This record gives sequence, C-alpha cells and structure tokens, in this order.
Amino acid sequence: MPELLYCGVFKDDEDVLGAVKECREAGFDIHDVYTPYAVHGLDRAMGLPFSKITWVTFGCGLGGLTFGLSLMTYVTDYDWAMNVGGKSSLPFPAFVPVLFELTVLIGGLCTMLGLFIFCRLYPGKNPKMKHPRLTDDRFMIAVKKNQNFNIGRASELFRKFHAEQMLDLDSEYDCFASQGGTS
Amino acid sequence: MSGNACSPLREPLVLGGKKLGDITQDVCGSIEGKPSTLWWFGFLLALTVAGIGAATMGYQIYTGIGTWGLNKTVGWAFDITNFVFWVGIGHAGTLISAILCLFRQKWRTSVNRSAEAMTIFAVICAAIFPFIHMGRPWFGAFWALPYPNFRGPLWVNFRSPLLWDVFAISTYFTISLVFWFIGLIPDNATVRDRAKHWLRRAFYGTVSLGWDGSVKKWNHYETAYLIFAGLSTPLVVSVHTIVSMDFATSVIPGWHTTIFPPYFVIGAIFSGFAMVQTLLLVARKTMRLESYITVNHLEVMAKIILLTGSLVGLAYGTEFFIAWYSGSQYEQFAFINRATGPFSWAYWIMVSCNVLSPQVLWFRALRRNPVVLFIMSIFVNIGMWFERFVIIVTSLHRDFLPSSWSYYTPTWVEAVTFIGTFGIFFTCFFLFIRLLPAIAFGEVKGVMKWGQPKGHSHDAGHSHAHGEVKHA
Amino acid sequence: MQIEFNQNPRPAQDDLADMPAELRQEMERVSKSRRDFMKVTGMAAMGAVLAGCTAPDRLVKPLLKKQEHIMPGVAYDYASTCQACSANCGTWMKARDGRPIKAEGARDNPLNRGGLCARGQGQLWGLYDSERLKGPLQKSSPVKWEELDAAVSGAVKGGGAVLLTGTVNGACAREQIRRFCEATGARHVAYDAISAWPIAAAHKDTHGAAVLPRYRFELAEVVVAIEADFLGSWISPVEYAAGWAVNRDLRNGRRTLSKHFQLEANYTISGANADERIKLPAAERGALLTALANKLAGNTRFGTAGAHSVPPEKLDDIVKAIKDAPRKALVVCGSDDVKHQKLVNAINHMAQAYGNTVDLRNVSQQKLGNDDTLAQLLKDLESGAVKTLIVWGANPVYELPEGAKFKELLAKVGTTVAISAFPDETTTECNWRASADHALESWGDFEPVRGLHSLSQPLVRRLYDTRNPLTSLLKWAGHADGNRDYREVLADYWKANVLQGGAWEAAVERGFVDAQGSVVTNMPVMNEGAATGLNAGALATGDGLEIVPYQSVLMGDGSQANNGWLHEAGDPLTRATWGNYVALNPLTMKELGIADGDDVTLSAEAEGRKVELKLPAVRQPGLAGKSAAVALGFGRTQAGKIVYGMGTGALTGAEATIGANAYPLLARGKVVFGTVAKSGGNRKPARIQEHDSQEKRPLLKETTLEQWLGKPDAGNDQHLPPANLTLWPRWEYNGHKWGLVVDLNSCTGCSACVVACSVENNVPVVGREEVATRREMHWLRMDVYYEDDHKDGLLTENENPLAGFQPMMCQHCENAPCETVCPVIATSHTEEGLNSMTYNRCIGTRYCANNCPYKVRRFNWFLYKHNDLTMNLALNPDVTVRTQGVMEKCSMCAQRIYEGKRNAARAGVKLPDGAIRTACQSSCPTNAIAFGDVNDKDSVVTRLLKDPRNYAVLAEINTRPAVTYLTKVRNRKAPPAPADGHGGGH
Amino acid sequence: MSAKLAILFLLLTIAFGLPVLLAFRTADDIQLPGVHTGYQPEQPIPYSHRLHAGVLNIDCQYCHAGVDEGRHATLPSLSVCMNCHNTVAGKTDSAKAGINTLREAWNSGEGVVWKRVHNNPDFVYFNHMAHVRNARQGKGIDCAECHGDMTEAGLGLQAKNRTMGWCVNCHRDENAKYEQEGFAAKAPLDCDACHR
Repeated sequence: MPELLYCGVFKDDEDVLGAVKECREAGFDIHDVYTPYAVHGLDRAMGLPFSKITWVTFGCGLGGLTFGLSLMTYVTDYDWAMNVGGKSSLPFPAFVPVLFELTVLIGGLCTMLGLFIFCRLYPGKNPKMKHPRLTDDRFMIAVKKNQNFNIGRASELFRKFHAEQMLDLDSEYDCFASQGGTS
Repeated sequence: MSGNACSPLREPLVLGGKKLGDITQDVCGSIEGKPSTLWWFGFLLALTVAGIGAATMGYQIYTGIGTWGLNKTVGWAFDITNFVFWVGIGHAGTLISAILCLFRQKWRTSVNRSAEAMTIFAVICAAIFPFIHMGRPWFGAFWALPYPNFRGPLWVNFRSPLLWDVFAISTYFTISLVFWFIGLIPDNATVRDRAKHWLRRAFYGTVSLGWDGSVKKWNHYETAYLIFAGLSTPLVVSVHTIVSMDFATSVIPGWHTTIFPPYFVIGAIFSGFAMVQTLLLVARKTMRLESYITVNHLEVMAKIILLTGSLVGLAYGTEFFIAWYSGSQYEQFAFINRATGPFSWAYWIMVSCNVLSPQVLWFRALRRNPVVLFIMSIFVNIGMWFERFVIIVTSLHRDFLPSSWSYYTPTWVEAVTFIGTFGIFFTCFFLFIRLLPAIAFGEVKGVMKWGQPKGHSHDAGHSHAHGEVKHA
Repeated sequence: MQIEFNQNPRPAQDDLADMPAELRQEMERVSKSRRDFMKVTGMAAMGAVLAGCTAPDRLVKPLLKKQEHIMPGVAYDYASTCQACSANCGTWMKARDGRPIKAEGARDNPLNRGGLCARGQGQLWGLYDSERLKGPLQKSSPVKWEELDAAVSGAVKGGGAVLLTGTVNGACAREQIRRFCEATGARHVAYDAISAWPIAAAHKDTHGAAVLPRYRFELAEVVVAIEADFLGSWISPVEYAAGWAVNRDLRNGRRTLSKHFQLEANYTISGANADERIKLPAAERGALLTALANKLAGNTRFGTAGAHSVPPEKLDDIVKAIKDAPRKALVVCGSDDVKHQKLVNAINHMAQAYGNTVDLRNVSQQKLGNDDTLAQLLKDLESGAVKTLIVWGANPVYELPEGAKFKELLAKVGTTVAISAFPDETTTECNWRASADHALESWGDFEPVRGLHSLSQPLVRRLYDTRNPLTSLLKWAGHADGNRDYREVLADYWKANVLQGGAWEAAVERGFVDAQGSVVTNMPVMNEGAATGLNAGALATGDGLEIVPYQSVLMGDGSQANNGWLHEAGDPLTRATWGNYVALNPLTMKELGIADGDDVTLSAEAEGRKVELKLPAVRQPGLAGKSAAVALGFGRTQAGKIVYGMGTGALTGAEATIGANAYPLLARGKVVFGTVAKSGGNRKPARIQEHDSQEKRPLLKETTLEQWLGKPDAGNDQHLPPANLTLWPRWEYNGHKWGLVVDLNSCTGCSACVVACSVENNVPVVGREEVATRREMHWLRMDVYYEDDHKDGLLTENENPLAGFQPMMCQHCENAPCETVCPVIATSHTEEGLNSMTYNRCIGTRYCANNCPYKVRRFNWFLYKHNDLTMNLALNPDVTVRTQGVMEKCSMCAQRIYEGKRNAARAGVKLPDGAIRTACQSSCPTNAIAFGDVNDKDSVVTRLLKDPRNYAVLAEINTRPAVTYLTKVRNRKAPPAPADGHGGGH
Repeated sequence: MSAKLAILFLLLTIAFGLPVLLAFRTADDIQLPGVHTGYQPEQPIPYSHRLHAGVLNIDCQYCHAGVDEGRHATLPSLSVCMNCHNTVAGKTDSAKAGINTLREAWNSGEGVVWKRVHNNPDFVYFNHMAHVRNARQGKGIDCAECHGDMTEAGLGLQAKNRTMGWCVNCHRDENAKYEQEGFAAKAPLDCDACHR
C-alpha cells in the first residue's frame, strides 16, 4: 500500500539539516531523507536511533572467537593429538593469531550481512529513486502526508530552506520507471 | 582561492571551487566516456606483462620449483620476498582508509578509494606467491585449509606460522574487499543513476545493491563503515605481525628476532605509503586530479614516510645491537655477514634507499616537490623490496652449519614472475579506474566545504554543521 | 635367511625373455604416471591404468608355479663377493622378487668385517645400466654367439694369442685360465690399472717372492703411511680401514690410540684422519725413506739422503714411535718406485713388522698385475708377435699411461676380442665383443687373500644375452666345460680343491671358505743386502709443479665411471662432484693467480708423452709444496651417458665430458713435473660443500688423547643453557626410542654411507648442473671441516690443516623446528622418537628446510626422471620414489625399522639390540655408526649416550637430536687453544 | 520476497553448513574420488569365493599363501589351482568353461592375468604379515575384518572403503583394546608406519 509523500528537493546539505529539524519541530512525520552523501548529524536530527549493527559485529566476532577456539582445540588435541615439534598438543599461544583472524573475519562478514539485512540491500534490488539527482547533488526530504501533515506549513518551511522543487509523490514512485527507463 | 575566508589552519581539501555536481561529473565522466588511447596503451601493456607473468608461473608450476634459483640452503628468496613486499604495499591502502578514517583525517577521502583498490590488488599479487611457491600447489591450495576429511581425519597444523598466514591473508583480503565494496555502494548508485546504456545500468545496479541514499540506510551504513575501519586497523597490524612471525618464530639467526612484528608493521606502512605516493603522483598527473590530490596531501604523506623510514632505520640498528648483546656467535655472525658478506650489496642498497633517501624530506621545499617525492618513493619501494630480500636470503644462505653455506642467484623465471605481478596489479588497476569510481566522491562531497570560503550558505546558524571544522 | 639363489627363480614355462618383462611393464606404467607417487611394486605385478572416474583396473599376473623359497615382496640376503675392485670384499646382497636391490658388507667376512665401500655399494648401478653390452658383437653389429665363438676359437688356435686381464685371483678362475692357455698356447698377462707391482717386485728382491703382503692394520700401534691412502683407495681400503679402526675405537673402554703418521704430497682422507700429517713432496720420497731407514738403523748404510723438507723433529718422532712399538709398527708406501719399496721393506724389517703387521703367509692377491709382463706385451704388440689379443676385465686403452699407443697397436693385431659387460674405450676398439655377465649375474670365485676363498653368485636372471667370461674362454679353448653351466664347473672344482670335504651348499650360503690357517709357506727371510746401497736418496728434480695423479675414493680406477651415485657422492675432501679437477694449494693458487673454479690447462711430460689436461682448478689446503693433484678414473669417453654429467644435453661430445683422463700422467717410478696455467673460462666445480671452515663453531668437536685421558669430556665441555628451560613438558616415549651415535673418531670420511643411503632410499641422482646449482639430494652428507687458522675466516690458508669428517643427516630432533612450521603436518614426530616425513602429504612450502638448523632436508625441485626402465629396477620397493615438489630427508631407514620390528614380533621375541641396522651403519667400514633403542638400558646407543664424549650438534638451540656424535680424539700434541671461549675442538 | 529468500539461504548455509561437513567424516559410505568401495571387476575366470571359501570351506591361506610371511597376500600360483583342478572339472557349464580356461592357461604356460581388486596408492606400505600374524599380540586379525565376509562374495570384492581414516580409526580402536587388555605392542599411528 503506497504511502503518499510530500517531498522537498534541496541543493545544500545545511538547508536539509535545517529543514529536517524544523519539520520535526512542526510535528511532521518524516518518511525519509535522501542525500547523495552522509550528511553529518542528519540521522540524529531525524531522530533515528544509533544503529544496532554494532551488536551484530560484537556478537558474531565473539562467535568467531568461540568457533576458532573450539575448532583448534578439537583439531589439535581432541581429534588427533600429534607430537609436532615436541610441543604440547594444546599450544594456546599458537592459537592467538588464528583466533584473532577468525574473530575479525566472522565479525566482519556478519557486519556486512547485517548491513545488507538492516538496509534491505541485495543485488538486483530496484531502489525506486524518487529523483534522478539524489545520488548526485540533490537532497530530498519526504514527509508523510498523514494526519500530522499540513501542506501550507510544509511548503513554507521547504521554501524557507531554499527548496528547489516541491513534489507530491508516493512511496512506490520511481523516477526512472516513470520515465520509461529500465532498471 | 581568494584569501578572504580561508581556514587559517588548513588549506582546502578540494581546490578550484568545485560544486557537488562538478565532482560527480569529474569522477564519473572519466568512466563514462570512451577510454583514452593512453588508457588502452597502459591496459594492454599491463595485460601483456600479466600474461607473460602468468605463462611463466604456469611453466614453473608444471616444471617445478627448480626453474627458480633456489637451492638446498636457500629455500625461499624471490617468492617470499615478493609476498612480503606486496603485502606491505597492500597495507597502506587499509591504513589510509581505516586508520585515517578513525583519526578523522579528512584528507584521506580523495585517495582512500584507490588506496583500498591498491590494497586488494596488492594482496592478490601477494597471495599468488604463497600459492606458486609451493611444490605442489594443486594439493596445497586446499590441504592448507581445515576441512573434515577421510584421512583420520588429518587436519592442519595450527602451530605453523604459514597456516596463520593462510588465515591472516584470507581474512585481510576478505575484509579489505568488503570494506572497499561497501565504500563503493553509494558511488556505484550515482553511476547507476547517470547511466544511459542498459548494460551499464544493470552492472551498476547490481553492484550498488539498490542504494537510494536514504538517511535511514546512511545511519546503518556509517556505523558499519566505522566498524570496518575499526576492524581493519588491528587487522592490518596483525597481518604484518603474522607475516613477520614466519621468520620470528623460526630458529634461524637473523630470523629469530622479537623485534620483527613492530619492525615489519612500520616497514609495511613505510613501503605502502611510498607505493601510494608513487601511484598518486602518476594518477594525479595523468588523470588531472591535481584539484583533489593536492600538494598538501602529498606533504602529509611525505611526513609519514619520513617518520616510518627513520623508525625502520632504528630497527636496523636495534637488530645489530641485540645481536651483539645476545652473545650468540650465530646471531652475531648473521648480522656481520649481512653487512659484509656476499650479499652486503643488497644490505647497503636497503640501507641507502630506506634510511638515507627519506631524510631529504626534512626540507619543506623538497617535501612539496612532486618530482623529488616521486624519485624518493621509487627508492623506498626498491629499498623495501631489498629489505625483505636481505632478511630472507642473507639469513638463510649462511646459517648454523658452514658446510651448507651457499649463495643464491635468481633465474629469469623468478624475475619475470615478479614483473608479471606488476602486470597483474596494473591490469586490475586499469580496469578499476575504468569501471569503478576511482575517487570516493560520496566522501569527497562530504568534506568539500572544508576550508572553502562559505559560499552559498544562507543560514549562518547551520554553516558549521561539521563539528570537525571547529576542532580543526 | 641365506639360501642358494635359484638360477632360475621363475618357472621355465614363462617365456618372457631377458629382463623380467612384467617389471619392465611396471616400469613403463610408472614412468608414464606423472605427478604420481611411484615405486616399483614387488610381486609379479603388472599394471595398465585405465584412467577414468571408476576404479582403475590394474592387472596382476600370479606366478605359474609356487616357489618354495621365495615369498613375493620379501627380501632375502645372499652371500656373494664384491667385484667393484679386486679387493674382493664379502657382500650380502639383498634381493627381492628376483632382483638385487642393495649391497651390504658381509659381517662374517674376515676381510671387510661388514663394511663395504662406496664403489661396492655402487655396483647395482652397473648391473642395471641400460648402456651395457647386451649381446655379442662384431665391431658394432650384433652377431650370434656361434659366429663369435667360431671366429675367436679359430683365431686362438692359430697361435700367438695373449689373454690380457686385470687381477684374477679366484682359484677356479685361474685354473680355467690355465686350461685355456694350455689348450691354445696363449700367454696370460695380468696388470692392474693402479699397480702394486713395485711392492711385489721389491719383495722379490728382498724376500725372494714377488708377493704383495697382507698389511694387518689391526695389529699396528704405529702406522706410518707414505703416499698411501689406505683408508680411501689403496689396494684394499675397506679391509685396512676396518683394521685401522680397531686401534682408534675408544668406545669400548680402550684408553690408548694407535699413532698414525701420514706423509704425503696429495691430501687424502688417510692424511685428514692422521694424528700427524706431514707434507712430503713426491720428489722427496726417496730422500725421506733413506733418512728414515738410516735413522732407524743408526747408520748411513741406506745411502745419502737428499735435503727433504720434513722437519727433523718430526722424523725423530716417527723413529721414536717405531722403535717404541716393536712388532707393532707398520710402514706402508704407495710409491711406484721399486727402490722406495725396498727401503720400506728394510724399515718394516727393522721394526720387526714382518710376521706381525706385515703378513707374508696369507699374502694379498688383490693386485696380481705384473708390470714386467705388461711391458713385454707392449713390445710384442709392437713387433707383431701377437696375433690374437683377448682383453678381459681390463681397459688398457683408457687406463694404461701409454693407452693412446696401445690403441694404435691394437689395430695391428689380427683378432682382438673384448670380454666385457660394459662398453669401454678398449671394447670399442676390438673386432669382437663378447658381452659378459655382470658381476651380480654370474658365478665366480675369488681368493683375495691366500687361503680365503670367496664365491660370487648370480642375484638375478641374466638381463641381456650375456655369458660368463670363463665359459667363453673354455668354449674358445674347445674345452668340454665350455658347454656346461659355469656353476657346475665351479662347484666341481671347489669340491675337489677348496672345500676339503665341506658342503658346497654351505659354502654358497656363507659366501666364502676361510682356509687361511691351512696355508703353509716358509716365511721368507729378509735379504738385508737387497735394500742397501740403493742410492735412492736423491731428490727428483724438474721444472714447474709436481703433478700428483691419485686414485679418488669414489671413482677409483674409473671402471665404474658410468655410475651416477659415485659421481654425485662428491670427493670427501674437495667436495667436488662430477669430474676431476686440478687440486692446488691455496698458496700456490695465489702465486699462480688462479682462483678457485678457474679453468686451467695442466701441461706435463711423462715418460716422453706430452699431456695436456683442461680442467677447472679447485682449492685443496694441505697439498705439499708446489704440486698439483689430479684424480684418475675420469674423462672416460666410451662408458655411456652418465660420464657427461647427466646434463640437459646442451653440450655433447668432448665439450660435455666431465673431467679428463689423467692416466697418461703416470710415469712408473718417476715424478712428473708440469705447469698449470689459467686458460680462461670459469667452469664452476659442482661442489656439495662450498665452505670448509667451522668458523670457530663447536660443531665437529675434537680433542687430543692426552687431554681426553685427563678429562673424559675434553673438547666437549661447552657451556650449555639448561635443557629443561622449556615452555612445554617433554613428550614421553614409552616404547622404543631410536637413537643413532656417530663416533667421529672412527669415521674416516670414506663416503660409503653416502652412497649406501642413496641406494637404500632411492635418492635421485641429479647430475652435474643441478649439483652446481647446489641441489644435490643426499639424505646423508659427509661434511668436512679443515682446521682453521682463523686468518681469513672464509678460506683456509693454513699450510697443513688436518680435517675432520662429520656425517650429517636428519638429526631427528625431539623438538624439531621443521615440524612446527609445516602447515599440513607433513612432518611430525613418531611415538618412537623419529622425525617422519610424509611425502604424500607434503605441499612443498620448503619452510621446514629453511627452519632446519642442520640443513638436511632436500626438496624435489623437479620430477626427477625415472625413465631409464632398467635402472628403475635398482629402486628399493620399500621406499617411495618422491615426486616433484615434495620435501624429503633421512627417515633413519624407517622401512628397516619396521621390518626389524615385524620380524621380531613374528618370532615372538623382544627386539634384540642390533637387529635393525640402518643403511649407513651397515655400510661403514669402521663401524663408526651405532643405532638402537635408547629406552633399552642395555643397548649400545644407551651406553654411548652416557659417554662423556657424546654431544649433540647445536645443543644450545635445544632441538634435542636423536643423532649424537662422539668427540674426535687424536693422538697428538694439543693444538693451540681455540681463540673463542666455547671450548670447541678446532 | 527474493531478498528474504536470499538472506534465509545465507543464514541456513552458515548455520547448518558446518555441522553437515562435520557429519561427513563419520559417514563411511560416502563415495569420494579415489574411494572404490564395492569395486568388483570382471575377471577372466568367474571365480567364486562363495563356492571355494564358503561352500567348500577352503582356508583363505590355502590359496593366499604367504599372507602371514610377507607384505603381499599373493594371488595363488596356477600350480595351486591345479592341485584340485587337475581332477575337478566342474559341474555347471560356466564352471566347466572357467576351469577349461584355467587348464589352458596352465598347459600353455600363459598364466592368467587377473584384475587387482585392492589397489593401495603407491605411497602406502601395507604389510599383511603385520596384521594377519603379528597383530593382537600374535593372535592376528581375521581376514574378514578388512575384506568382509568373502564366503558370501563371488568375484573378488573391495568390501570396505579403505580410506586412510578407515585405517587410522581401526588402529585407534585396537590401541584402546590394548590398553584395556594390557598388551605391549600397539598399532602404530605414526606417519612412517605406512608412508616412507
């Protein structure tokens, strides 16, 4: 069920930041903001919580460590304890490098997966771009047209922050598809 | 660059009063048009060299390691030298993107993409050597991995530094690749959205994973990026530490040295920065990126090179001191032999290139002179290759029993293989600069206001949204 | 289990001709499967691999008839006699599935007592040499035996026939020669390439019998050897070394050492092992001998001695030593001047050596050549008196100094016949070539020492269309025995003349009959007058350098030149392989401006022959004065392909020949002078060891008898860190724990172990170019370290250094550095304390070799070719043939250990100490190597481990080797204290 | 939708891939390249172990003589076959045909070329004596433990998978028994026991 949005297109990141803050102050529900690069402070301004992805990394890194330790203990001591160079069959100091690497490897890979899952990113996904220059040099605030929305207030606010364009779109709108382009 | 509102402390990171769209155009334009003749020339040359190198490697794998100049005493020479050399080169990329990211060094944005790419290609080149240096790579390629099997099962030896290498290099490669790929996603999305041809749309659509610039995604993305920077930083230190343990954990005088981990890491930073500088100086000139890769950037890197070069020199001295202090005649001989023995020529090349040549960077004028920097960086590259050669070959060729002492002379196969890896490296690099945005313009855009005159900002209250500007 | 070998081990119904065809097919299969581990499977197995995803079908053909004595896959020992040289040591040949795979010294043979030299070990190569003569030839075209027999017997009946042989000492063999000569009127001429005739000739004058005495080194407390390398190559080196070692062995509570003086111009392993090595230029031999004889006699009745360079106090030492040990001194001399030998006889007589250390009753028959008859033959050849010449067991064209002339003379003879197993320079010149059995394919008998009769028996069915040489002679003589199997002829003769009632089967099983005690001879008395007034005391004079041709330890007289094992083992002193070299003293080299490895031209004139040899020069410390030493036995041109160094084939013909023939430099009884000059080029000698100084490191520890008597750990008192400072607890070894102890005092450096190891363990021979690239594959190498004056640190400029030898193989470290670093556990420690290398697991990172402090690991740089199908029969089926890209090293003969354990278990007994013998151990002529179970309280190794002389090389790095060494002790004055504080020997 | 499937698949791979791989090693019956369990090639003579060893109850070592003396189990020499088949000519047609082939091979001296059923790799040194005679403190191991019950088989058959793990695990089990029963000699687990 597509949601109806009211969008403002901006040219400068500081304008967007200001506009977002004022939108929130005005009580609008911001559907999303689209920027060509990570504008510092915008996420906080939108009231987004800190990303939970850190916990994915931590948990999976710990999992990698545990996996590494159990693998090496199993391999060198339990499954076939061999006399290699007269050293103990459980040489913990020798495990350290591999433990570290496995922690980082599994932690890192899971972070990547976590990012993809959290952001719903996957190869072949249709991004449904709202504006052709959002990845280039334009910024867009999309406000939900719900009960908190007020069109007059919104357009005034956008204009205050030098909005270049103001558009009525829905959340399924794809500027490239509507132009007949393939994606 | 009128001086009216210039930052008093810093020069701008991006010169020429570029606008956001200009950056996109500058970077994407270079991969959207038809490749230039120069590109074709460079690419085909690199491909040819890579092909010759690959054929030589095939010949060597088929015929045997005997095609190299190794012998019963010197079991490693060019192979592992090249391996450590390439791994060292690779480290600079990660350092520039990860460590500098953590330290909020904004100047990294113009160079980090190509530095990361360099890391990946250098690690590919590096990984070739552990593979081809094996007598039986067709088995070694999978026997070195711990997988359940029908042999009892006979697993791998977790005590072996070579196995640590397997884990370290594969982890390093994987994490660097992921880091690089994630960094590319927004930029690829830009290219996708500019693309006209369906094939380009399909390709960049695939590699941008449906990125749409949503701040909700940027929120996760920025965190994940920071995590990767955080993971890569100890990783890069660990990888060269582990590489150094190949030598440090052995019993051979000249290898059996506790100083190796820091010594190798510093050496890697040193050689990596030199290689980045070499490449950037070329790229800057040929691709007209002077506005993005400024003399200021070069100077910062030169300072790091000067610091690390001097640290490497300190390490050389420390080795000699410890050898003398140990009282072990084998250890003492190993170092005296290094400086005066049959391979002393290599030793003195190493010292003059690594310790002496960077000393010119004490002078600001020379530090800011691209020609001087280029020559010096080439010297450092040569010197750091010889450092690994000296450590490996001179330690091996005369170890405990004088009856086994020998000499080592490389063959054409080794030389061509080494040159071939440069071909592989540059083939990848040429493909990279044609196919993917060579400058992380997403990040450049984020810092372009830095040190710029406050141009079109209309609201003073928001003008310094970047906290770093103030703290800088 | 020793049984008489069935001449026909496989059933007669099997019509596969010549070499065992199933093995040939196996070889073909094996050689095709690249990158696959290969070995010859025993049993009558032949295979054809049908490659595919399903199981490959391999074919197997069982024997037609069940064999009573032979189990497929089980090796048996057969007693035989070594024929690599005429010393004729006893051997136990190990044969499996109808083919010999290893030669070992017979431990019950009174001559060699278990040792067997490198050349004896190398015989197998000759047997399986695919370049042997494979059938009778007329010139180079194959003929039938009947044609050849008809032609030759016709020719010999025409009179004027001469049979020219090397030493033939078997009683039955000599009887057949007598019958041949009697029937045809032929004359028998015997000569030796390296002649001992001057000794016999001297004894003819001084004792009335032209005999070569048997030297009994085991009875000699004082040995004075003058230019006689009795430990390496002189007459009967294994016998002599075994005897010499009896008085050098301090392992059994003995507190004295014999005193060994070596006076020589060349540097030999006897000199290296001597207590006092004195440089004696060849020109001064007569003067020195005269002076020595005079001093012993206390007057000057032996004439005036010229001014020699031996310091008077050294001479006094020798005289005193001889005088102090009446009946226990022995003087031997390798000079080919009869006068010198007479002086030696006089000295031995004065030392009361005759009847004690010099045995004239059980005389040596190891050199029966007579130079006088040879000289007569040359005259006869020139005069055309010889109508037919039959050459057997000799190669006069190559090994006579006047070989070139002999070749010309040969062309004048009507019928020339060569009886030979191999092509050689003489064979190719003869009209008829009677392909002879190889020594390991034929019956024969020998009497190396009078009264010691020894047998050889075939170990394999004839590989080619060959015939016993004596059968040929009998056939040509028209004798009925020519149509009988020679085994029957031999058995009949022995039953009648040798066995004295003993059983033939028992004699075959044992391999020899010792009737030394029954030899009755009137002990000849010294005619002292014959040795006086010789006027041999003058110095030989000439211009330039003295040229010293010598027999090398490995190549000997050159008859085994087509033998890769011997070429590659490397001279123990110069460590140069594949060819001979002009050895020069470092001081001489400096003087002549020649660097080590420079190509030089050696020009000399010997007996009127102008000789010019182009060879690389090598540095040899300790060569006397201005002399140049060149090894004989190299530069063969018609021996086969091996003599070209097994190279890539880029060079052919004379260019590629390694080494040059030095025989023309021999001038009987005279010293040859010549010049050595740089000829441009630098043909690097292919050396196994390039650095021969210990660099003050305590590796080969040495002390003197005096010090050792005062302090049992003298020379071995190195300060070591405590061995229990370790992170990990030691592994426990509860079953067997193998240990190997090398007594450096007994080791002479003869390199028999090196070849034995190569043969036993299928160590590939890689050829000259690869050795020059420093890639020889020996699992066991013979390190030589010269005493060092530390002046240079790299090159020894010491004028007359002694040298020590250290066999270096995998030390099987308990804390093995190699094991830790292997990523795939291809090398690990066994529960019996061995470091085992698993080739099939190896991926070839070479990390283990790099991390080996002893550098004993060898890498397969290529797929070493095993495409000589016949040669592959020499491979040991119990040892894997390693493929390209894997590491290999000494396994302490794991296959023998398991065999020993299996056999003990089968017999239901505890494994007895000494039941398992490693290949190196069993080859050692001086019994320097002991192997056994360290956990067995009563074993020899356990006892030796407690010896204060015992030490581990590089003990300070705490690798805890299972191989340890015993300090070398020399009976000489203490050398100056070592400069460093580590207490090392040198 | 496809996104969720892809993610699910990735998670499943990680969660279950490893245990599956670990389970692999215990599954002896999984056939990998180089493992030829059940190999039973056609032979020139359709020899039946079931008849000879089963019905007629001939001892294994009557034909495979020397299995307790050396490395090989050995195929019987034709002379051993002919001990019986000089007189025994067979009852069925196929038996008669086979025995005829055998007699021809004997009379002509050509011999019979069989296909090897048990093919060890060339770098494996297996010794029958050590197992059949020496093992278990001299009691020996029954042939059937490694070769299966040949009295039930016709042509020669590779009954077990004969991988290295199969050997090693048997040696471990034996050692456990030794410890219980207090035997001295152990089944070696050293690499050089089989590879040298």
